[in-house]
Amino acid sequence: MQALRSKARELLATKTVQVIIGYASGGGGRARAVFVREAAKADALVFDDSCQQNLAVYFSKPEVRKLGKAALVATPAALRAILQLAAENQIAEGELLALAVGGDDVVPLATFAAIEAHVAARDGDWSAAEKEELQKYEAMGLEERRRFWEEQFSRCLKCYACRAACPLCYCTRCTVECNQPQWIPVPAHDLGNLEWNVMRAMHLAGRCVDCGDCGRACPVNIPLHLLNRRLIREVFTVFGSRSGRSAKGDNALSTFKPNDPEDFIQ
Amino acid sequence: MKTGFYPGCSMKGSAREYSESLLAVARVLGRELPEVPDWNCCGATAAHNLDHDLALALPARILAAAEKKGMDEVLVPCAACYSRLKVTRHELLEDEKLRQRISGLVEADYRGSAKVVNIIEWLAAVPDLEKLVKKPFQRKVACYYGCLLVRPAGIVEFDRPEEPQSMDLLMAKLGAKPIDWAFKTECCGAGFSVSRTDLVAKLSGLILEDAVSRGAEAVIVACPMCHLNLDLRRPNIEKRAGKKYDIPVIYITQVLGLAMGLPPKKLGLQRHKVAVKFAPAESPVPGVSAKRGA
Amino acid sequence: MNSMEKDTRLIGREALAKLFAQWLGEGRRILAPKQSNDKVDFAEVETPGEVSLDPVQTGQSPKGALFPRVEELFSFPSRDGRVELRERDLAALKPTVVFGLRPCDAAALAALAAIFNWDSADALFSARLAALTTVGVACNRCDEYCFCTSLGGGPGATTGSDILLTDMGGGEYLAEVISEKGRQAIQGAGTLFQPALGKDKESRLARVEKAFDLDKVKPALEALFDDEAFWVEQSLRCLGCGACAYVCPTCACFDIQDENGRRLRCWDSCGFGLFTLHTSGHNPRPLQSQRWRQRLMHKFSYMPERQSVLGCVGCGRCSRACPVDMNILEHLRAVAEAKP
Amino acid sequence: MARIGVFICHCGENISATVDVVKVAAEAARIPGVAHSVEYKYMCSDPGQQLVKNAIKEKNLTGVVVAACSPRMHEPTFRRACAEAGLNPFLCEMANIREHCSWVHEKGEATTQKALDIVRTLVAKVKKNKALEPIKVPVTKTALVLGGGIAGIQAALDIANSGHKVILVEQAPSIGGHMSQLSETFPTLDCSQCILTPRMVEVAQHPNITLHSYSELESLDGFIGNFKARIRRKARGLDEKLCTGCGLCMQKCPTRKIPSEFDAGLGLRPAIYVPFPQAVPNKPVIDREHCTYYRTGKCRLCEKVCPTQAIRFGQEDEIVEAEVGAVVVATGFDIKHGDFFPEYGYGKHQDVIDGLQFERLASASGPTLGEIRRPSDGKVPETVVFIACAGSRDPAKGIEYCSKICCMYTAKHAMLYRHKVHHGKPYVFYMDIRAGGKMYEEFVRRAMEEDGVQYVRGRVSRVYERNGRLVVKGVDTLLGARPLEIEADLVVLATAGVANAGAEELAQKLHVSYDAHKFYAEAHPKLRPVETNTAGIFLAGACQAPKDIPESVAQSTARRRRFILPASAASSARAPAPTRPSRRRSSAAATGRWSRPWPRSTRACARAAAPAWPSAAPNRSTSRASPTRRSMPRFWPCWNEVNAMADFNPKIVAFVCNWCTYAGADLTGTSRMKYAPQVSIVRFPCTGRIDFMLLLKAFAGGADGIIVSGCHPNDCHYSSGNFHARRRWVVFRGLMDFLGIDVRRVQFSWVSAAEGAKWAQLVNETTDRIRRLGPFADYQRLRGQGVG
Repeated sequence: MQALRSKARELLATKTVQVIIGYASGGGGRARAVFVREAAKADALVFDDSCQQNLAVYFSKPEVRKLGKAALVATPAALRAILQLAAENQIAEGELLALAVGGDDVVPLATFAAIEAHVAARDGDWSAAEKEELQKYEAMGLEERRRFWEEQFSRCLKCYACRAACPLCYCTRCTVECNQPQWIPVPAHDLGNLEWNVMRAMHLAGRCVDCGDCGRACPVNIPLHLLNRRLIREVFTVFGSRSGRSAKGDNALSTFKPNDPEDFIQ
Repeated sequence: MKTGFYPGCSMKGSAREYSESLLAVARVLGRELPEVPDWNCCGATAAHNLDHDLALALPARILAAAEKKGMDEVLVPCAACYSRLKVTRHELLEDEKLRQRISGLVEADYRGSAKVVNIIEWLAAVPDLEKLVKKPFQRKVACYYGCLLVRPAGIVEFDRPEEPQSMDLLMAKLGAKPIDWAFKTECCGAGFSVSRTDLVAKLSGLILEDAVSRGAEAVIVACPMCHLNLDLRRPNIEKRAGKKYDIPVIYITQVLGLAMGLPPKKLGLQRHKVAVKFAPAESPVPGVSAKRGA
Repeated sequence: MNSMEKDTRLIGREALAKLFAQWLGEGRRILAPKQSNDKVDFAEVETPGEVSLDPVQTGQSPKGALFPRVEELFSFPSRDGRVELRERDLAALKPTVVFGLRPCDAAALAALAAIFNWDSADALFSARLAALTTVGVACNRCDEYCFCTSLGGGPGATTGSDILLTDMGGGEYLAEVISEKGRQAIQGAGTLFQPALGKDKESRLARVEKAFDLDKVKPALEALFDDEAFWVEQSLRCLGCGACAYVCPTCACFDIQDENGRRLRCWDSCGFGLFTLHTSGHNPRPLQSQRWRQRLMHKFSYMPERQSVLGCVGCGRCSRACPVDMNILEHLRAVAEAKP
Repeated sequence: MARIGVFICHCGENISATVDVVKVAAEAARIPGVAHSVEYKYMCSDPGQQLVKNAIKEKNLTGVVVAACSPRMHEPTFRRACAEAGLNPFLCEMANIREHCSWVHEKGEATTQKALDIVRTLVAKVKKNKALEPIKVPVTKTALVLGGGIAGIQAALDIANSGHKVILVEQAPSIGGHMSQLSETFPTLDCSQCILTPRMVEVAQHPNITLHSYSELESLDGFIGNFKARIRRKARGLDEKLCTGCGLCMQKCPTRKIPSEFDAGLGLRPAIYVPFPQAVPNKPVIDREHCTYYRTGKCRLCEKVCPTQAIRFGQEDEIVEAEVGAVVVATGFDIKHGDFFPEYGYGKHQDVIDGLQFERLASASGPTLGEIRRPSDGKVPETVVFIACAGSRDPAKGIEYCSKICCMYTAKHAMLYRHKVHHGKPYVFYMDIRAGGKMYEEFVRRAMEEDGVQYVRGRVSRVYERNGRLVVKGVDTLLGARPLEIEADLVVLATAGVANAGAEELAQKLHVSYDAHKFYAEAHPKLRPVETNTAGIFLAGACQAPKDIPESVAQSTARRRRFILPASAASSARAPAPTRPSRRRSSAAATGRWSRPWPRSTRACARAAAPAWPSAAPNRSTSRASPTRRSMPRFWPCWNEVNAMADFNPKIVAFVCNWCTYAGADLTGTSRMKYAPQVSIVRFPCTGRIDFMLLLKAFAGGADGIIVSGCHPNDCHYSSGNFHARRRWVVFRGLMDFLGIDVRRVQFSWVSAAEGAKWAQLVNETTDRIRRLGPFADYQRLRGQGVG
């Protein structure tokens, strides 16, 4: 934490960046995002296990962009988000400095290549608990799964916190907001909720960087990240690609191979 | 893979040596060939000329029995039986209503999991067959397929119907030199085997003549009918042609057995009408008299 | 109310169960905080045993009983080119008891009613309100997000409740019957109650400290209106989702949608960028900071001005639900202390 | 308020025999927004069209639905009629109640109901249609002609003579094609080269023609009027500007025993060669596979002898880019080679040859200088057997069609043989004589009657060699079906005409469709026989099907007219077919990626799941809202009523692409194959445009099962839409399963325009499967659930 604070002070003092986007202590033992613009205030920065939010989401917020060049306190998921945003031409090289955190150390990563290398060196499989969580649902029968999700989605408020919290949901006008004709129903009734959640998952397929913020943001605790997880695995096992690993190249669903599997096609 | 064996009538009678040599070879290959339980006549050639249902019911019963026994495939060495079983399988699987009707007739349900294979297919599937060759069969051979092994092409879906190659390839593996000749699939006259022996003599004679004129030392067959016409009817052939042919007619399994170094007697070579003169000298084949003795 | 004597009694847990049974028998449905998965929210219950009063607050407010997430206003089925207009059958609305709402939630009903019945009375809302009886439960605990006392409310406030219960410990509740509706709800159930015998709820109530001076908030907001930097700073980490509005007991923004021959009213939020998007493409509030300002202004300036009621009751739900830990109490403090 | 006119066609009895058209018209009149509904015997006839025109004017119609045949058949007809009556043609839609209904279902109430459903769907669509104006596209007034055979030469000359630029690309070292290999031509027996070579020279010298011989098309992008072609000029190994064509290099080349392609393998050529003396251009190429220098690193003799130092061993392929307005595909055909006829000893016996080889034997410029001598020993054959239909009309060989040219050239061959070998005995084995054409029948008669060619009606079972002669075993079916054996010296097989080996690959580069035999498909077999489905790409000659010379030439000339019409205008008009909804339009579409970096482009994520529209889409036009998406909601209510019927008849929605599966389903109808009537077909430009959400919408609307079908991989009209779709389906299936939705309810398929039978089978199998799965009530119940 001290390393982080002194690095932040240095970056601000030398005017290398204008703002450090990091974590500060928040309410109820939670951490919250903080935007430090003066070296003197760098002591507000913290980093511990409560710091889970993917701060890369703030790159798409105009008010934050206006603050100038930013250094971002980046969890592994945030680093992946940066790479994915770069691959989708949302961040240009040199527009930001990533401060990779983990343990007591802080590693400044100025280029996409450096971020790619950093991510690659620490890339791993899901934890046993994460795998188990997914398997728990897959082990259910089809009907049981259907009922599970019907109940979950019946609680959805359509507050779009999942969308707001997602660093990859950066569209200025979402499909749900296209209303001539109204494509996804606005009302938060059962059908509207199902269609919204299917659409959200589909539009993130091959792009989701697996930070889990959608599930964490949900005020009614729908495990939304599971949908994304399931598709991450599908994309990886079938197409062999994982998003958020490279600042270049196409997403799994905006490209193809002529010999992609098609055993399900008659 | 569980393979069943359907001998049919020939293998138990006129073509005993085909059966003997097959089983001898199978032993060396380490393959078990249990007979299809309670098998019956395949219906060739009489049934399908007279009654379509009967022609399908007889093979259907055999196939159902094999399937019930858990056999994945049924080896049918006789080309006529092979044809009947193969055609039946094809027709039943193409037409669900027909399948149900025939299943009702024989009171046994055939669903298609037991497949039908001929002798060439079965041998071609043996891996590294050439490694078992101890005494290469270094003879020029005419591979004679006859009419039923490769036809009708759309049903048997095996080899090229006009210019088959599978037996030639198999022979080459055993050290033989298959000749290029024109009568591989020409008719031997089997349909007239009893009624018009003169025609058999003519048609089979043409086959022998072409094989001999192209330097073949043996005709290789995979069908008891072919063998019967080319071997047992040899006097008729010679009488009509006005010349002698001493080219022997040997079953594919016998050639394999010889190449494996099995004793000729185990392969039933002594049962042929036309002596196989080049069989290993240490056990001369008695030829005619032996056949009669059997 | 003035003419009425204060009606205070005691009721035990078992008697409460009989009261529930009576309500059900009268054809009412009972909505109460109920544990489902990992959340406690208002849902239909039949016995007090199903009710969970452990958390300081439910995740969502009880406003859905009056203003559902999605409700049909009327329908217009068409057949062979003819369109028929069908009004909603208000008589068919089921009488409802909301049990276990906190005093802040009860106070919120007045704010909701003020909006729906502002210039003209909303028939559907009013019909639902008429069929609603509120049985509040006073707070004996609070958390860091609670600030009802700063807004004139309190953990034992009776405003908005038809009956207010206070857990006196030992399975006993002090019941204050506040309104005529409350009296009707326990009609014929007199034997279930015992005299209060001078028992006092005050000792049982949570201590919610006053956090700021409300009188300063409205003038401060008005003075800060044009201070863009202030609002940007306040809302930097806000992501603009609708979680705060959707859990809020007083937020009443709605959208109208026609769907399959039905006109639906559904929740909306002024926090969404599209909320104010004009057909022309112009958006008077294009930035999140402006929308955050709107949220505070509406609750603490416009509503007191127009409807003479605060748009906030200090329940703290928005702060608890916010994915990025926006804490309305902090913001109000900052407003009250700001020096524009 | 919409005022839609519905016009139901009986199509003689094609529709009215199975569909109660009177009832459909009556029911259609009750659809909201329908102001006029009538039926008529032949809607496409003049009086029929007049009905439409009058109604538009009298009833002040705002839209027209013609319920008749496939839009692929008569959409242009009725749109034109509407335009003539003052209604924007894009407010007219076809309801396909013939190919997709009356022809594929049995007579009955279900079929009538289905026809009505189709009408309802299209009424809903027309209501949402917008008046569109044709899109003006500036035209590059240059034509690209692929293939320098007679068809390509003729097309190039015709277009060039009309004053337009032409780029002619030929893959061989010389233009001329198969015609240059022919000896004489039927039915006049005039010398093929004598009529062809002047035209070849004309091509070379024409100021409007740029010739790229020894070149291939690398890629073609763009759309009508604005194609961009990349042409690979293969390295000849010499500088064409310096080479004078003196031929010294060829004379000195030490590697001389290479079978000549031009002589069909019967003659020999050196490693540096021109295919034939009259080659255009008359510049040799170095055959690097055989050249001693390329094989061993030594020799370079040609370089030494070349008087102009034109040899360039290090030369590399060159890519030439060209902008063209239209493309004429005239890549020709091939004949079946190889071990296709083992029973005839073809490829085994030297003296069993094919028709092209016989042409070379008979040609004065051929390896025998026009003397008929057999390849094995050079003897003049005493008996020659010609076998017609070698492969053609033989389903067992996989070629069901008639190769069309063989009857005539076989008669010609037999005749030429008799003219050159007077005592020779020619036999022709044939199935039927097909000699339709001016002077054709007379020509065959002449062969039989004047030249004494023995015609034997029967098939040959086997040809084998015996004692140096070929034994032809056949049967004479006219003389008592007796087996026949002829001892011949030479056997000539009229092997089947087939598509070129590279036909499929080229079709995929051009995005044109082709049939099961890889022959290119015309836009309409009768009405648009020289166009492909891709606007601006035309067909000429035998790449479409085997054709003789006059037919190829006639078609090439026709093509010129098709080309000149658009080319003579400053711009061409394109139908504004909606292919993408407008909001998806952004600079991203051009690059396949979205715009960078700030502000964020609209709905970038939606494009990730419904990826960028292929930039090479030849038919891409400016955007309009997707009509199919708009017409969805109104489609469903009628279903729910049907659903309530006692017996469970599953409702199945088929989302199909316009180019392959829709056409395939049309073929099912044309072939009168029957399938279950529960399927409703919704037409899309491409499977790449079928949003996964549509599938959910269909389920919510009452569908129990869904079919999604498009072009096979590599066949996509927009080159890669189906590839993108396939990836999305994989992911969507994974998600559906995870959400507890049975993936068996959605059947994905590839059905090409040629697979009418597969379409019927697909529908039937899917219907059966869905029937077993039962109604999708779990999903349909969601509609309306959760409203207070």
